[in-house]
Amino acid sequence: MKKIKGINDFVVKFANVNGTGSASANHLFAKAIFRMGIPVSPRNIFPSNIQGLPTWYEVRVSAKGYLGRRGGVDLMVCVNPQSMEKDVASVEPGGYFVYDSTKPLAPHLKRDDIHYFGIPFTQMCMREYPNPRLQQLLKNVVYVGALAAFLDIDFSVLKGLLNDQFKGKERLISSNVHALEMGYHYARDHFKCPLPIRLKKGGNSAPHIRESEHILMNGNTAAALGAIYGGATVAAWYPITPSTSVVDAFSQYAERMRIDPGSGKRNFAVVQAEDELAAIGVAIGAGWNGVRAFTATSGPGLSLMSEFLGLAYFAEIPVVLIDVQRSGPSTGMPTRSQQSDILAAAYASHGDTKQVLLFPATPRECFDMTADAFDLTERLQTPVILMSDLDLGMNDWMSPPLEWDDDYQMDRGKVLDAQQLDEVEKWGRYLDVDGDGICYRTLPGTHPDKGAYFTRGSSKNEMAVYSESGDDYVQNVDRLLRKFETAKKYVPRPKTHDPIPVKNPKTDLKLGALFFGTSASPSYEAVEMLAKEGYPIDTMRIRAFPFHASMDAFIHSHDLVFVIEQNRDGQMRRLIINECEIPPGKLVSVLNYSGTPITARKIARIIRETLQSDDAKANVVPLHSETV
Amino acid sequence: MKKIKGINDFVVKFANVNGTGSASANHLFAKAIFRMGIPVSPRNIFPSNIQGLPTWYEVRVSAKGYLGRRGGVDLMVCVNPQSMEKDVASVEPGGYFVYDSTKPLAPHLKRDDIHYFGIPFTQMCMREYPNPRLQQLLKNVVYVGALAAFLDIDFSVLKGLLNDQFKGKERLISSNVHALEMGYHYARDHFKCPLPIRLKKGGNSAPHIRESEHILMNGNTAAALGAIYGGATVAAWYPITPSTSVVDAFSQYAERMRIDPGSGKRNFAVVQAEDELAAIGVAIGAGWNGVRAFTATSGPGLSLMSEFLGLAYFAEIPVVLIDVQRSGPSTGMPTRSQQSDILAAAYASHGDTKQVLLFPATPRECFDMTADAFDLTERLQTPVILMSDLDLGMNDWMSPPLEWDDDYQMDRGKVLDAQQLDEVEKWGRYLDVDGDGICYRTLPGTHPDKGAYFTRGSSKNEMAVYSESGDDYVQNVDRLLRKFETAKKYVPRPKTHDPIPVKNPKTDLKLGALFFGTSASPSYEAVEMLAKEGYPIDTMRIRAFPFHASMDAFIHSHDLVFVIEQNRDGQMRRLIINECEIPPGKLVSVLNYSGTPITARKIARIIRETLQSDDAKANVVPLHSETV
Amino acid sequence: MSYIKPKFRHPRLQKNALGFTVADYDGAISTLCAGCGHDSISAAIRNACFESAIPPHRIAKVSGIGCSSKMPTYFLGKSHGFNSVHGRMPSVATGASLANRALTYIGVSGDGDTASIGMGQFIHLIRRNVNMTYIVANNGCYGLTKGQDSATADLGSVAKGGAVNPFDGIDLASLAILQGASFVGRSFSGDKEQLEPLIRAAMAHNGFAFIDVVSPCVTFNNHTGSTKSYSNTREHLEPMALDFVPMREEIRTQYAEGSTQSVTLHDGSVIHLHKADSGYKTDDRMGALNAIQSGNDADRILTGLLYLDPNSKDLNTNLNLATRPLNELGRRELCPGSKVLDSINEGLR
Amino acid sequence: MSYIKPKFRHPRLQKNALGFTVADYDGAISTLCAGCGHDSISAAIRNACFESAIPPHRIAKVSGIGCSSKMPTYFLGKSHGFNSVHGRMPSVATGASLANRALTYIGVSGDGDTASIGMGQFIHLIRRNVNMTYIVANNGCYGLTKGQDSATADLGSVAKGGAVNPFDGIDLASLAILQGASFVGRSFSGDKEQLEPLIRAAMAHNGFAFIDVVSPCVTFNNHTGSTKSYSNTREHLEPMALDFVPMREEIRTQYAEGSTQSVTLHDGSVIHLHKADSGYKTDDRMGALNAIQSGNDADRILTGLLYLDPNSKDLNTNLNLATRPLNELGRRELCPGSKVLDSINEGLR
Ligand SMILES: Cc1ncc(C[n+]2csc(CCOP(=O)(O)OP(=O)(O)O)c2C)c(N)n1
Ligand SMILES: Cc1ncc(C[n+]2csc(CCOP(=O)(O)OP(=O)(O)O)c2C)c(N)n1
Ligand code: SF4
Ligand code: SF4
Ligand SMILES: [Mg+2]
Ligand SMILES: [Mg+2]
Repeated sequence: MKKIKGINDFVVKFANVNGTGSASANHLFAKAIFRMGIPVSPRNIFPSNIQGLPTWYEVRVSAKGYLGRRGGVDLMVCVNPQSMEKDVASVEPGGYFVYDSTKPLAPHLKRDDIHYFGIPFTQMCMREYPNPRLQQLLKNVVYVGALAAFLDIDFSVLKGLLNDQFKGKERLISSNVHALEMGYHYARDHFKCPLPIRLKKGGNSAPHIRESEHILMNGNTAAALGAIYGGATVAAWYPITPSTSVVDAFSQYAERMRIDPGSGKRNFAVVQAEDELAAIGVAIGAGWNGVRAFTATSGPGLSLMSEFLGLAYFAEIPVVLIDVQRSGPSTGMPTRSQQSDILAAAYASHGDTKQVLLFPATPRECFDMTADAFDLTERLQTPVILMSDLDLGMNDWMSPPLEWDDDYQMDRGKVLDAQQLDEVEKWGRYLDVDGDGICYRTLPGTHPDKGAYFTRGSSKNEMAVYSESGDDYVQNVDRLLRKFETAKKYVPRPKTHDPIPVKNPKTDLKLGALFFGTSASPSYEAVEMLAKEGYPIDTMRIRAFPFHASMDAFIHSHDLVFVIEQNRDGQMRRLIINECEIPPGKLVSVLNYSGTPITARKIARIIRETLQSDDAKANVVPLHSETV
Repeated sequence: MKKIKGINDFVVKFANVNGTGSASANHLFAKAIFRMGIPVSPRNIFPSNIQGLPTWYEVRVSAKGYLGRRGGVDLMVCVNPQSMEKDVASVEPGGYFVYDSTKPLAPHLKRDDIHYFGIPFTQMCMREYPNPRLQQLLKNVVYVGALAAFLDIDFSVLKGLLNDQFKGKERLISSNVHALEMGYHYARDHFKCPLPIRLKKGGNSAPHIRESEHILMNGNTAAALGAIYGGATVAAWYPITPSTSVVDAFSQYAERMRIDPGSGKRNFAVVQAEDELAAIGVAIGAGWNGVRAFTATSGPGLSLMSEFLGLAYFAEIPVVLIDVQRSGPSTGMPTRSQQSDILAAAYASHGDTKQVLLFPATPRECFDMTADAFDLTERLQTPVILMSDLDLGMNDWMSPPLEWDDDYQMDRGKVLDAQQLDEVEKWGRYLDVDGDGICYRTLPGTHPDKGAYFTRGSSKNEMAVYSESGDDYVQNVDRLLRKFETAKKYVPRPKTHDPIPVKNPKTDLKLGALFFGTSASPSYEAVEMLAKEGYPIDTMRIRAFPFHASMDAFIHSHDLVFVIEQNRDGQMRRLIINECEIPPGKLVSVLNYSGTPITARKIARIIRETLQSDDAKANVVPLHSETV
Repeated sequence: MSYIKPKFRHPRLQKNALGFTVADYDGAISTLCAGCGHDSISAAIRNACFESAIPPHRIAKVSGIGCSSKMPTYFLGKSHGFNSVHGRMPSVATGASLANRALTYIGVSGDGDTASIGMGQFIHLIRRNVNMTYIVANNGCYGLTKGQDSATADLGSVAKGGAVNPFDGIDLASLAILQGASFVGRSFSGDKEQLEPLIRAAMAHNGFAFIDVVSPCVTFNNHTGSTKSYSNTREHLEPMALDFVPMREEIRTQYAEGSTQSVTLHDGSVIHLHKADSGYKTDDRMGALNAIQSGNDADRILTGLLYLDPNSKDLNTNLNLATRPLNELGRRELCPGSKVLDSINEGLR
Repeated sequence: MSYIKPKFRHPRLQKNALGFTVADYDGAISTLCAGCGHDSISAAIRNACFESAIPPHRIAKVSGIGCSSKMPTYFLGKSHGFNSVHGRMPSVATGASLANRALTYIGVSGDGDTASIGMGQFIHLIRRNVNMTYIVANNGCYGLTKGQDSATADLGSVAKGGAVNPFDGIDLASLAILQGASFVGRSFSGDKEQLEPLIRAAMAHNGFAFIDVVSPCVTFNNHTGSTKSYSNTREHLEPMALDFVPMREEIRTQYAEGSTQSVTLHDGSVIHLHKADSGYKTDDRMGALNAIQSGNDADRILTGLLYLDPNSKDLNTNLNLATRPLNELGRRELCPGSKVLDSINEGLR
């Protein structure tokens, strides 16, 4: 029977029941691999429920540093009888299935193309530990021990991690280590270890992995730190998965880093609002009054915020919104990932609006872009929305370490203080003095007689006086368009890389791929796969809306551009067509919207099929051919 | 000095102060012209305030039956000193200015290219009427009397109207008639009447006007009647200009037409909700439970409804929403018109959604489409949004009379009753038995053991069981797309007309124009103007989203298509590009977003300039030329 | 995960007046945490519907979003249900009730769903006196989003992480009474003797019947320091017992002379209240508010039927709605026909 | 359109402790209907700020949408103002107050803005005890959308068209008291003697100060049959007079022995209440609720300072917020710098 082989290159998946403490054991497993210097990307796939339902943890190990999902499972660890049938079925032929053999495996779960390893986890723990909670918790550690044997995990790394985790609690450390060893020895004693898939420290990692120091963290924590470093002082939110941990983390860091050393008082405020309308209302009120304020939410919250987002756009109030996207529409699948709020965010609210969006792809970018978002929102005096998602926000990602330039100066934008107000000749809140669509604002309480004005969501003239004149209205909204143009100068540019050399290209079309956020990693991987197959594809990673001019150029200089994203309707593609005036036929959607992150294999398959289909050949006229 | 001339073809504008009762006098004026059989289109231009601010009433008289705004004013009646300067300035050279000469005209208000007629309205009324309220009210009637002289209004028609209005209140009739006469005689005695612009009964109206019986009514009332005839029984709303009168009218008609004759009880329910979220929630709850329910709102309400619209889309609940659009974003200009909620409505809510939209252009269509909307929403099991606007909803429009087919049967869509449930073999709420994406639903209380299911905004399988499976999710949302395809079969088709013959065309480009709603009338007019100038333009009036295939064909068969609409961002154009996969360069925006309705002159000007610009010539490659 | 299991085999076979067994009122297997108070409320609703012999398919269940709002899936599997959006069930229930006044409506919500995001709709639902039973499974926290304090968390209550709540908790029962709710009860998920008759009475009531049920969250809010834990609630409970006797049914229990007070509902059913010495009057709004407050002052949670207006006029009555459900009306009743339209046209010429 | 005109020339020239004249507290010319109650409230706010000598630029005005919410344009032209969206001013005010605790916040709303669409936010604003003065100009209708009944319209009140309101009106003052507001007053736009000191006291109060002001809508709700008309309100008014004496200012009026009761606010200013025989206690929540209810029962509208917790802890205090306004903090206080980040990175390896 075939055996899947591979050093530092495979997918392990755990099938657990939620609420049984498996998360920390699974994390231990992933982090140990990470500490061995081997690229790893773990993903939690959990139900919208608190206890008792199936939950999975998928760990991809990839020497090349591919952090997106690959697709398929090489080794399954199943300790959940509820899902076992599905779990058995999902293993790749030649793969491995580790299960709790306390009960014998049901005959219908036997496949003859995969390898079974039964370990009586429950029995072992019942024998070993007196209380049921401990039995449940340590069972998870036992299977990690077994995996250490199966995959050759450095045992000292595991111990080191337990030491870090339970610092000072010796009893806990030793019971955990004991559980690890129990699993390890059982596996060693009963099976041939290690398996043909296994780990090797400092093995064959790609240069970009070997050369850079990495951290392992989730995007929500990174965004929270970005808000801390970016100087946010007011956070208002309403709990909603998967954005909840953004403000949780912000609060925790702020409690450590934002306490006034003299008085012990807080240099920040966190308000758990009564709903999302209130959450963004608080942030807007705070932004109006001169602090950096933000809120974090997910789909349903974004919908609820749309009236307020229209106000902030039209009344030009700085506010940052972190949208950690999940599967929509409506309640959808709250614990599954998607990139499906693009249009809802870009055009949030009735009337003519355009909102500034940022698309981070790594925790490092969650950090940088959140911090930047505060500069941007104050510079542009318009909401800035960070478009993260569950996959990025709640899973641990390898990421370059966070960096901070201590010379950073906050860009508070065009705010006049008392002295400037005294000096300025003629001030009007909406006078476009600089021609960039951005006007000078003032804060309440600044000056005894100058600079007071009325902020409103209704139409006004340049002097901020209420006006229903059509001319005033048009002047104002045209200026807002001008400002949106200006925004292009400030938002992060898209990223391109040198093309991958392809020896015998199978096509003479100039191909490109556009993607963003969590679609990026698997897209890069798919492009490499396709390059090997003879399809050279240039890439551009979108990092912000409004789009930079170089994106138009990219599209125009390619015959066919794949837009890779995780929603049903190809929302980013639509936004591009809308805003860049691109012939739609040029842009081909590559979509995944099942709720679990898109895989490199799927991307490659769709692109390959498109290129091989007659349609593509018929419809696309190469730019560089002679026919036109 | 030039004098503007014209029979049945001019624009009269009244400048009043709001809250002074001018509305009914102005209406009397417009209605009299209408009763004389001369096409007329009046428009109220009023502030977002209750009393004391400038308000205007613009009446276009057009023998040809052009009902859109033409642009410019030929005769201004100004009784508001606040706005007089602006009002004087807005008269076309050679035009006429009627003003209250109780106070002499300020010298700076004198133009030497228009004709002044001072009438001491205030003085006359002070002399004539004892109480101040009467003085104020009847002053308005006096100027209508003067206009009767100036423009040759049939006096008996005016009297007839007063008789209708004050039926039974003889005192009121005679005092009004007296006021009319006072104005009439003053004008007759002091000026040469009629003016070179004037009315002529049964004059030179266009055939389509002469041949058809017309009514004069506003779109909101028509929509309300559509809801009555369409069988709506639950209306929930929250007051907001300009949609308020939809439910007001519905209530009033229902009080007359929907009272159970036996018990005197109501066969309908109207709920003034606490806000828009609640309003649509009530309608959704009612729709789920098997009645035809609707809500009406405007921009800010639409934003607030977006979460619920996502629910109704995803949980497939019939509900009708009447969006009477106003100027956005945010509070914007509440009493000004726009067509700027297109994108917000089409993609309402986070996640992947597409909503069915209807675009009425006349009160008759407000009636028909609202009634149809209830069939559509139940047939499609998805929200249907009627996209009206302030101009259509709140102004009186000439319209073909409302018609009803007494053989009409409500299409309640696929709802299984108890007997059908007994007969059906395997029922699952989301089983796509017919392959059209529309499944069979059941209503609460129908059958003792069959057909009960759980409705939810979260993901489920075909049997309506909660599911987080990616496959179930994808199957479900793909089916929703299929359903949206099906919708194309049911929604109203776009309208085309025979092309206008053009003698010596100035272009060999095949030109088209797309428009909808209140942009239609002035667009047709502009196209006629341009045809005379040598530019042949085919037209298509959009009446629904999803778009019908014939629209794709229309666009493909033209070299250049103008998309005429009333918003800043060309939202309909974007929607077309998005959904029809059209090369954007083919579609040229013709926009107006000042809050007052787009004029034929402006449309013609923009199209003319576009066609004359070098850009157009350079960019457009005629389809029928030989070069490709 | 826990399943509402019968304590004895026997009662599950017993039939009610309509011939249904209690199993006919079961729902799907619960996916809530084992021991969650919400499961006891589900059982109480199931039992109440069984006891009151309401045909399951004539009940409609509505809820918002939350662990509590998942409950309707776990009882009455033969009834239609609607999990709407977070905090907005009141409006959905209002619409449903208008569409078909002949069904019995049970709304289930959480303290987050009602007292935070749903506060506005809740108050206006009361104001409209929609004919339904509205149960809040009150655990002082947001269970489904992992335990944040809700707006009903008591001042000084300690969260699992140790944080002390600095805000006053909203007392939904007092609020409902002040806002004019026509039926207000309070109970405890662990007190089925009181909760079941209370639910039966609520369903029989003609108008909005509100029941605030303390329902501990074993996963996030059942520790020492939490004021909504099982132990804290049990310790501070001050229950007023009651019995519900449907119309034309005989009183099964015999009470000590003078210890019982009775209220007759509009449909003829009777509620017996057992608390002789309290002198508690269920029809006195201010009295009820004062009693709740006195309870609070003495650190006691008063439970039972707190307020009842037996003459309550529900929304359907207030709107003078036709007796026949609106969703049964057809073209004949609804569509005025072409003649009427012609005359309307006439008026517009 | 009406302009808040001074009755005498003299007072407009008088200067307050800061040297400002009352004209320094004027706003733009009102565009409300002549005679609208709201204009009197604007004048009262202007006068209160003048009397209390608050520098105009240290006040921030916030409102929602409605005729009432337009008011902030018509007073305090030297203050920043923010007309937000309908019903959501409370959240905007909360954010503003957190951003700069050193300013005085005045929120103006309507009964539609607060009791309908804004109900949820209003209750949570109370719960948070945000340090601001919140005035509802209560006319029982939606003025700006042309006179529909609002949620405070009284049961049985007759609308201009003749329709009788079938719903109970929400009493915002009672609601605020029950929900724990730390300062609750009620007044009448026509009673400037009472309203002005009430506003001054509210501004001096440390926490959420709510004033419900009956403010007749002359255009849509001032007819016979309306319970919020000038005449009806005047007839049923039961005012408790009061005086506000800022810290360190001498009492200017002399009252009959025993007829006055005083409350000292946290900043040392004093409120004198004149109603010898009522025995009304401003620090008794249930007492206040009962008194309001008794008033209602006797068809009297009790006005004055209804409830006050002089020891109120506002949101800033509860959140242990720094004394220095958050909007004055800079990079030094806010940004932990690269070293801290390095150590965080360390923990993530
Ligand atoms: C609009 C919106 N915001 C937030 C959420 C996330 N959410 C789901 S349940 C819940 C709170 C539930 O609390 P509660 O109603 O008390 O129910 P419990 O789980 O405690 O029973 C929240 C905030 C959501 N689903 N929708
Ligand atoms: C979201 C939204 N819904 C509706 C409206 C329309 N609207 C404007 S003011 C108003 C009611 C105002 O009533 P109230 O607050 O009592 O103020 P008043 O005019 O009576 O002073 C409404 C419904 C709006 N502006 N925004
Ligand atoms: S989290 Fe709490 S409320 Fe939710 S099911 Fe578990 S115990 Fe119940
Ligand atoms: S409509 Fe009423 S509330 Fe509005 S300004 Fe006029 S009187 Fe005042
Ligand atoms: Mg809860
Ligand atoms: Mg009002």
